[in-house]
Order: sequence, then structure tokens, then C-alpha cells
Amino acid sequence: MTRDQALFEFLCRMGDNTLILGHRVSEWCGHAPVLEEDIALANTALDLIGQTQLWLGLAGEVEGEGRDADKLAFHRDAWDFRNLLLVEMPNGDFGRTLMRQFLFDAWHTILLGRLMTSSEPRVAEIAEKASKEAAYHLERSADTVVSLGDGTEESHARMQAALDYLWPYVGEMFVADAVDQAMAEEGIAPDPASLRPEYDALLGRVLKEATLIIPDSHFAHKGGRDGRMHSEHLGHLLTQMQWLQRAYPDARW
Amino acid sequence: MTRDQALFEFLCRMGDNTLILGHRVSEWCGHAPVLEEDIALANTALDLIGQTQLWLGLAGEVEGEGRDADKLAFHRDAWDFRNLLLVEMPNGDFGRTLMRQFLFDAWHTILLGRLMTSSEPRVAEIAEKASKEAAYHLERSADTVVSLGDGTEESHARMQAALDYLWPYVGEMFVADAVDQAMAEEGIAPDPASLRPEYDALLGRVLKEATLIIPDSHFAHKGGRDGRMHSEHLGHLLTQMQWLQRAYPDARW
Amino acid sequence: MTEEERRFQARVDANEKIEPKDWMPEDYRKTLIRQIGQHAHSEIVGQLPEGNWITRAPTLERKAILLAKVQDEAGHGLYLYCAAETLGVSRDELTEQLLSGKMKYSSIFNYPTLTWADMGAVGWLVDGAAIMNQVPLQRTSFGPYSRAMIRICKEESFHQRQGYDIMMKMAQGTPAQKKMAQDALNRFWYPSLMMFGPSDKDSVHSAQSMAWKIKMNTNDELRQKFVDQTVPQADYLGLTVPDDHLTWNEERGHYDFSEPDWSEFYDVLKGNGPCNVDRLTARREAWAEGQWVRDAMLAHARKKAATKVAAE
Amino acid sequence: MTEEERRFQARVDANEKIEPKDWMPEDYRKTLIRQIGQHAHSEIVGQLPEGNWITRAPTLERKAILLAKVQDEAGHGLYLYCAAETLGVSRDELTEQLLSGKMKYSSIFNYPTLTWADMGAVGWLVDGAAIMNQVPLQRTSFGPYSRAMIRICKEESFHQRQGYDIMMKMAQGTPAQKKMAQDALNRFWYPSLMMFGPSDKDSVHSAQSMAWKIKMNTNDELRQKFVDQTVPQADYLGLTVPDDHLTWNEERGHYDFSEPDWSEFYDVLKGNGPCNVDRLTARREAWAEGQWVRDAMLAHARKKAATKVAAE
Repeated sequence: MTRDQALFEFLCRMGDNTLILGHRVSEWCGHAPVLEEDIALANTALDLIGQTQLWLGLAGEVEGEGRDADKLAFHRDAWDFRNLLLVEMPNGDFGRTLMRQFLFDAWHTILLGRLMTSSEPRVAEIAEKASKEAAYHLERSADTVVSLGDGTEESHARMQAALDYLWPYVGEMFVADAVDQAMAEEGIAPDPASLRPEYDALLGRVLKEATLIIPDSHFAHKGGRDGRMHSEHLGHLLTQMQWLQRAYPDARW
Repeated sequence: MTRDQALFEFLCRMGDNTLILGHRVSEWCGHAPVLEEDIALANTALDLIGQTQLWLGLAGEVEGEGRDADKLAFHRDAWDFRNLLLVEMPNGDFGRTLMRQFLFDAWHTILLGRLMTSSEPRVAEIAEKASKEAAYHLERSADTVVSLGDGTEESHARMQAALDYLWPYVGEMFVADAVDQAMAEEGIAPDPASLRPEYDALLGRVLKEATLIIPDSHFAHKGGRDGRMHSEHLGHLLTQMQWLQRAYPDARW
Repeated sequence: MTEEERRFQARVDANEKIEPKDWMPEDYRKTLIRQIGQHAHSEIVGQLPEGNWITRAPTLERKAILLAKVQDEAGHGLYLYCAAETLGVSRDELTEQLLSGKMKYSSIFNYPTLTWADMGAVGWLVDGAAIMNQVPLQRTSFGPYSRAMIRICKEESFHQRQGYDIMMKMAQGTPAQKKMAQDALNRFWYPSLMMFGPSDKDSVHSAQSMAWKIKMNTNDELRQKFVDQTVPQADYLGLTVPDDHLTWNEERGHYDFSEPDWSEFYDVLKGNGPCNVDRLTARREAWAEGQWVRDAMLAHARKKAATKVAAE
Repeated sequence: MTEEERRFQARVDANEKIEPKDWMPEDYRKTLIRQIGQHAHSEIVGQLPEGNWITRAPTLERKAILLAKVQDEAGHGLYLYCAAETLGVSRDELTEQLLSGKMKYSSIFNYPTLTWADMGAVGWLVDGAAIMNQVPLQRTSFGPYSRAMIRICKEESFHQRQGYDIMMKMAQGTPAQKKMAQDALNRFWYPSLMMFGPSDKDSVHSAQSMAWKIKMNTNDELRQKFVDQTVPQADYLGLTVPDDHLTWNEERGHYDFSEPDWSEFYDVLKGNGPCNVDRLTARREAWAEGQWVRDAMLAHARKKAATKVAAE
């Protein structure tokens, strides 16, 4: 694996996370519990899609085979996606959607913070822009998780169920493989494991305030960020997302 | 419009009805309320897909442009579909699925009975085969509608709601256009309106036994069988149904 | 007319803005609540036909633009509910009237969006017609409404341009795309004309509303203006307006055109549009499934307030 | 051993079939209920991974074949629940034990189906392994179980051929299809080997079950047989079994192969497979959402029976 091959993989991981999560969040459009949330969810999705354009755009550039961000987003099949399993999980209720968002935002902000000092200036530049948005997302999702966790009895139960359901998908964020090692050696991206202490501290703080209990298990589902084994949900998501591009490959939109 | 153009349209209407309804029913697979229903629903879907192969196969033959049943099923976009709006409506709960099935089966058996004496022998032949299956479907769906309509208070309310929801999609079955006139003149298919008395009598009988009340409205949604205006649901169904063919147009399966 | 009413009408005539705390006739208030409420509901329900294509947008750029647009619509809903609230009706009350079917939303949103070209047609025609309705309302007599319209109009014209841009790409695209574009125009043309409401001669409240400057132009005036503006745009796109009687009337200096099928309009109004049931069901379910969230947020806010008080 | 037990064992040894009304040891009954129940549950849950692709089947023919297959599986479930019922446990009781997590189903169904090639791999490998397990059970000592297995095996071998046929089409197809086929083999190979259970030396109940002819072969025997049968099939497809240590052992007359990762097996068994939660949730929701249907059918049947009695 050359540096650029590893970098391409890394960039796909970044871009596929924001692409797939952005898609999931956009599914809420027009169906949120309050108008303010409709706006906020659309805004989050919008930011994530914008970040996707940057990450996948750069991925295509690094690959150098003429694929642009759209080509990568709309013309790969499930196994070529490199997103965390977490972000492809179905929305469930609003609580689960926001819990997923919080679990992602917490990791995303920490990671983007580190990437701002990447040895690869193009990575640092995107991280700089994205980290502002991610910080805002985190503020919002953390607040909402606290409100709903420490709201009514029902909302507490729903949020605990959401956390229990999603928890096994958290571990994948911190497992390194050859790509990560290459990125770390080049100083392009941090070793994933090195983010965990900060992540755990942040989660501990917020979830405590939310009166929620972090499951006592370190089991982690894997297979998203290396594409080895996605969930069945991703394929269904792609049928929607890629429909037009697949049906009309020669069209320009 | 030549005879064959009209015949092609007519055959697409027949085949698209069974294709889309078969698809909808197949969505239940593994999720029915009892095992026997899982089996019955799979069986219904299977029959409908089998009929689709015959109708669309013949449609492709009549068209004479080299499209076979698969090409027609998997490579047309929504506006080229000619199914009744009724069959593309989402499944809803089991009650709505069975009500939709009953409303369709009742019409389908009557129509297929007439088509058995079609002046076009290839139509008569398919109708002969399909009518046996349709009669069995009708027996089952009518029985179930009666059981659930005259079951518990809850099931009665659900079935009445299903009927109220679906009723505006019944009228489309009986509205004739130029295609139907051409078919009637050629003795290939009956005038749609001519099926209504028998349909109303059959519905009256079964729904009375089911203790359900037929809505007092003749309003009819239209736009499915002429493709002028399908519902938003069809496009979503197609993203799933046509996914593989669209993504891998050169593959053989 | 009472003395108060006379003074009120004089202020309106003088183009002064009426503010929430000012005296106003009860009917003025009621009519405004109905009008602003319906407009707000239209923004909310209007998210759905476009939301229908967000998950299928063909490029990242188009997806982002559509998301931004739908977000704007929710924002417009918010401005308008706020404007209505200054008249003494809460957002929740208005929402319940929407969900119970007591209040209406624009009938146009009861038509389905069936291809990507519909995203173009909605922007070009539906937002186009909306702007035509809304631009004069920037000068409406009720201050909060007028100010909301000013903000809204700015964004809407942006949306309309984006819609036209989609249509342009489609109309200049592959044969399939052209077909989608023409089909979208065919389906949305008459429903767009209906957006201006029935002919003025059939419109009951028009005269009073115009005197109050709640309504600034007649329905027919606006419809004519819309046709005159839109037909050359369709020509430019190379698309055909689905009206055999459409001709330029040199004498009038306007296009002559066919009236929409008003029986269809009343059918849709009665609840028989292609999507009435789906749209209301979607909103009802969103509201019902969001109940626990709204309850929890309220409960949490109370807890926090209580803690704060206790700490003081 | 009591006299009854001795007589029972003698009948088993003589290959007589034990029938529901015959005396049998309590443990024989319990073990059978567990085994038949798990097998039935596996058929039911096994509908889900294949059902996942029914709506995306690439041709009408493939869709029909897959529907027929999944229908057969539901039918197998029915035979097996009936066989279990003869031992005095109802289908509803068994279902509740499945849904509460007390009873298991085959771990293989906790793996996802991710491409169309997985429909081939499931038929070829999963049904292949199932048949390897089931063929000897046609000679099992309990009559109703044995008869159910005879019916099931006939259909399963048909399924396996269909699965292999899908793999063949994929392996001989476009580069993307070949990739899907190889990827499916990579993902399903070791989970298929796990289907035979842990090595006999780690298997607790084996000896007694074999004496009772509830189990006819050891896990390792069957696994070896499966590998020996499957490797040449993979070769014929031009696919590579994902095992670097796979070699033909001339001396043993068998393939040497790598053991699956048994810690993964126990993880999946504990509920940590990729799809455990989804599978059980799907079944639980189907059951819960079907409650009103089952209630109504029962209520209607009672009404009808009452009417009949009244008429007599």
C-alpha cells in the first residue's frame, strides 16, 4: 500500500462517514418532533454533505483516476464504502437519531481537532472548516441527549435503550489497521486508539448529566471502516441514494 | 394507435399490476403475524410474479423491439408503469395488505374470467392459467377480510380504516380510455365498466359478512393505469426493485 | 363603521403598519390568523414533496441545495407562526387545527413529486407562483406579517432561480431528462395556476381583504402576471406549456390562456387530491411520534429552572 | 438404567421409531424439544437474510425462485413445530422462548446478506451444511422428527442446487459479479463450518444424543465431510476458499483445513453477531404487530363455532 493508496482509504473513511450520516439525518426532513428540530436536522445534514464534497473530492484527487466526489458517492457498491457501521444504522426514533449523532459528533470533533495539525495541508484545511461545524453539532446533540435523558421517565428509557443499542458500534472508531498506521506514521492522522481517553471523558461527562448509564461491555462490531462487512442497512440506503445516478448514468444534473 | 400498440399497453397494465402487487406482498416475507400467513403471502407473491412473466413476456413479444419481461420490469421508470394506483399503495398493517389484496383479487378474477374468451388466443391462454390462481387468492383474501372484519373490536376498526383508505383507489379499475376501447372493439378484453356490477355484488356480499361498510363516495384517484400520475410510492418501490439491474446493466443473473 | 374602525381604516389607507398591540377589528384579526396560519402550514407541509427527493438527489451539490431549501421552508414556517402568535394564537393551536383538518394548506402540495424534474418544476412554477402572491404582501398592513414576507421573499426568489436551473439542466439533458422536464411542466402547470385561487368573481372575502390590505391584488391579476412571466421562460427552456389555447393577445398585451379545471381544485380542497391523505398522515405521525420529545424537553427545562431557583 | 429405559434403548438400537405416545426418558423428550425447536426457529429466522433480497432480486425468475425458497423454509418451520408439538410443547410456547432469547436459532443467520451473491452462498454453503446435518437425521429415532426431516431434505437439496446455480452465474459473470461471488464465499466459509458446532471434544451432550440416535454423527465428521464436498465445488467455480492451510491430505483421504475462530462463534452465540439484534427485533415486532390479527382470527373462529352450535 502506497502512501496515496492509504490516504485515499483514509479520505474515503472521512467522506463516507459524513455522506452516510448526512443521508440518514436527511431522512428526517419534514418529520421531526418540532419545527426547530426540522431546521436543525436539515442543517446538520447540509453540513455533513458539504464536508463529504470536500473529503471525497480530495479522495478522488489523490486517487487520480478521474473520479470526483459524486462518482465516489453514487457509483460505488456497498463493499467499497468505508464508513463506520454506526452511521449506517437506521434512524429509529428521534432519540436514537440524536444519540447516534452525539456518539459520532463527540468522536468527530476530537478527530477533526487533531487533523487540523495534519502534515497533509489539504487534510488540515478541510478539518479546519469541518471542525467548526462539528463543534456546533456536538453542542446541539449533547444538549439534546441531556434534555431527553434527564427529561421524563419515558424519554429516559428511550435514551437508555438508544445508548444500549448503539454502544456496540462505538468501539470501531478506535481500532487501527494498516491504513491508520500508515496515516499515523506520515503524521497525516492520529492513531485512532489515541482518541479514546478524550472520548471516554467527554461521553462520561455528558451521559452522566443525561442520567444515562454507559453499558459495561467492550464488545465492538467491526467491518464498516474497512468495508469487510457492512450491515444489511447500507445496501438499502444505497438503493435510494444512488438511484438516479445508476438509472441514468449518462445524465448531467 | 395501432392494434398492437393498444395491445402492448393492455398487456403492460396486466403485467404491471401483478408485478407491483407481487412486489408489495413480497415485502412481508418473514414478518407476517402467523407462520401460515407467511407461507400464504409468499405463495401469493410467487403466483403474481409468475403471471407477470407471462403478461410482460407477451407484451415484449407484441412490441417486437427486443424487450423481454425482465427488461420491461427492471428498466422502465415510473411513468412507463401502467399498474393501478391501488397496487402500489404501501402495505400498511396486515389488515390493509389483505384488504388491498381482496379489492384486487375480486376485480382480477372477474376480469380474468372474461379474458378466457378473449379473441386473442395468447391472452386467453394466460388468463386461463392465471384465473385458477386468482380464484384461490380471492377465496383466501375474502376469508381473511371476513375474519378480521368480524373479529374483535380492534380488528373491525382496523379493517374499516383499511377499506376507507383504499376505497378511492377502486374506481380506477372501471374507467375506460382509448386503449380499453380498442381492446373491447377487437374482442380482446372487456370494457372495464362492464365489470362493475359483478364487482359491486361480490364486494357487497363479502364486506357485509365482514360487517364492514362500503364508503358512500364515488371519488376515484386515477393516473396509474395510463401512467399520467402515479403516487410517490411507486418511485421508492422501484429504487429497490430495479436496483441490481440498474447498477449492473451488463450483468446476467 | 364605528369611530375605531374608521381610524383603523384611515391608518391602513395611509399605509401605516398595524402592530400587534394596536386596536384592530375582530374580523381583521381572524382573517389574518387564517391567512398567516395557512401560509405557515403550507411551508410546513411543503417540506414533504421536496423532502421526498432529498434521499434521491442525483448529486451532492443538488442534495445540499435541496436540503438548504427545505430548511428555509421550515424557517419560513417559523417566521409565520411567530407572526400569527402576535395575534394571540399559539403555534400548537394552529398545528392542531392543521392536523384536525380545520385549517388548510396550499393545495399544490397535494400533488406528488414523481421525478427529479419535479424539483425543478416546484422551484420554478410553485415558488414562482408563491412569490407572485407574496411580493405584494411585503406591503401588507399588518407589521409582523409584512416583515416576515420581506424575509421570505428574499429567499424564495433564490429558490425559484434554483428550480429554473434544475429545469434548464433537464431540458438541455438526455432525451429521458427532457421527457421528465416536459412531464413535470405538464403536471404542475394547472395546479400552479390554481395557486392564485378561484376567479375573483367567485371569491367571497376579496373586497374586504383588499380594503384592509391583507390582500393586495386580485387573484386574476396575479394569475395573468404569472402566465405572462412564465410562458417566455418555458419557451426559453424549449418546453411546451400544456395549453392549446395559449396565445399572445396583442391587444391586451397579455397571454390568453385556459382556466384550470376548477372542479379538480375543489376536489383537492375537499381532501381528494392525490396526496392529501399522505401529507396529513405524515404530519400527524410526526406530531404524535414527537410527543415524547416535546414532553421531555419541557420537563427538562422545568427541572433546570427549578435547580436554578433553588440555587439562588 | 431402569427396565423401561433398557427397553427404550433396545428399541432405539433396533432402529425402531419412537412415536409420541410411546414411553420415553424425560431427558430424551427435553433434548428433542430443544433440538427440534431450535431447528424450527432456524427455519423461521432463516427467512430474514434471504427475505432481505427478495425485493431486490435481479430478475423475475430469480425473484420467483427465492420466494419459493423462503416459502419452503416457512413450511419447514411448520413441519418442525408440528413434530415438536407431538412432544407436548405448543408452537406459541416455543415462539415465546425464541423471542425471549431462551431458545436459540442457528448462528449462521446472524450474519448479514450483503450482495446478491450471498443468495448463492447461502444456498450453496448454508443449505449445503444444513443438509449435511439433516440427511442422517432422516434416520433419527423419533418418528415425527424423522418424517419431517425426510420431507425437508428433499426440498433442501433443491435449494442447494439453486444456490450453486446462482454462484455459477456470478462466478462466470462480469468482474463485479465475480468479486461479489468471491466476497460471499469469504464471508460465509467459516460461519458455515461453525454450523456443525464445536469440536466433539468440547461438546457436552454428544454421547448421550448419539446413543439415543438424536444425533447420528459427530460434529467433526460432518464438518470434514462438508469441506471435502465443498472444496471441489469451489474449485469448479474458480473461487478461492479463504483458508491458506487448506490442502488435500493424501494419507487421510481428506482435506486438512483451518478451524473457524471459535471465539467468534461464542460471541455470536452470546448475541454479539452482526445481526442478532436485528433478527430478534424483526421477529419480535412481527409477533407483536400480529397480535391483533391472531386475536381476531381466534375471535372470529369462536363466533362461527357458536353460530354453528346455535343452529344445530
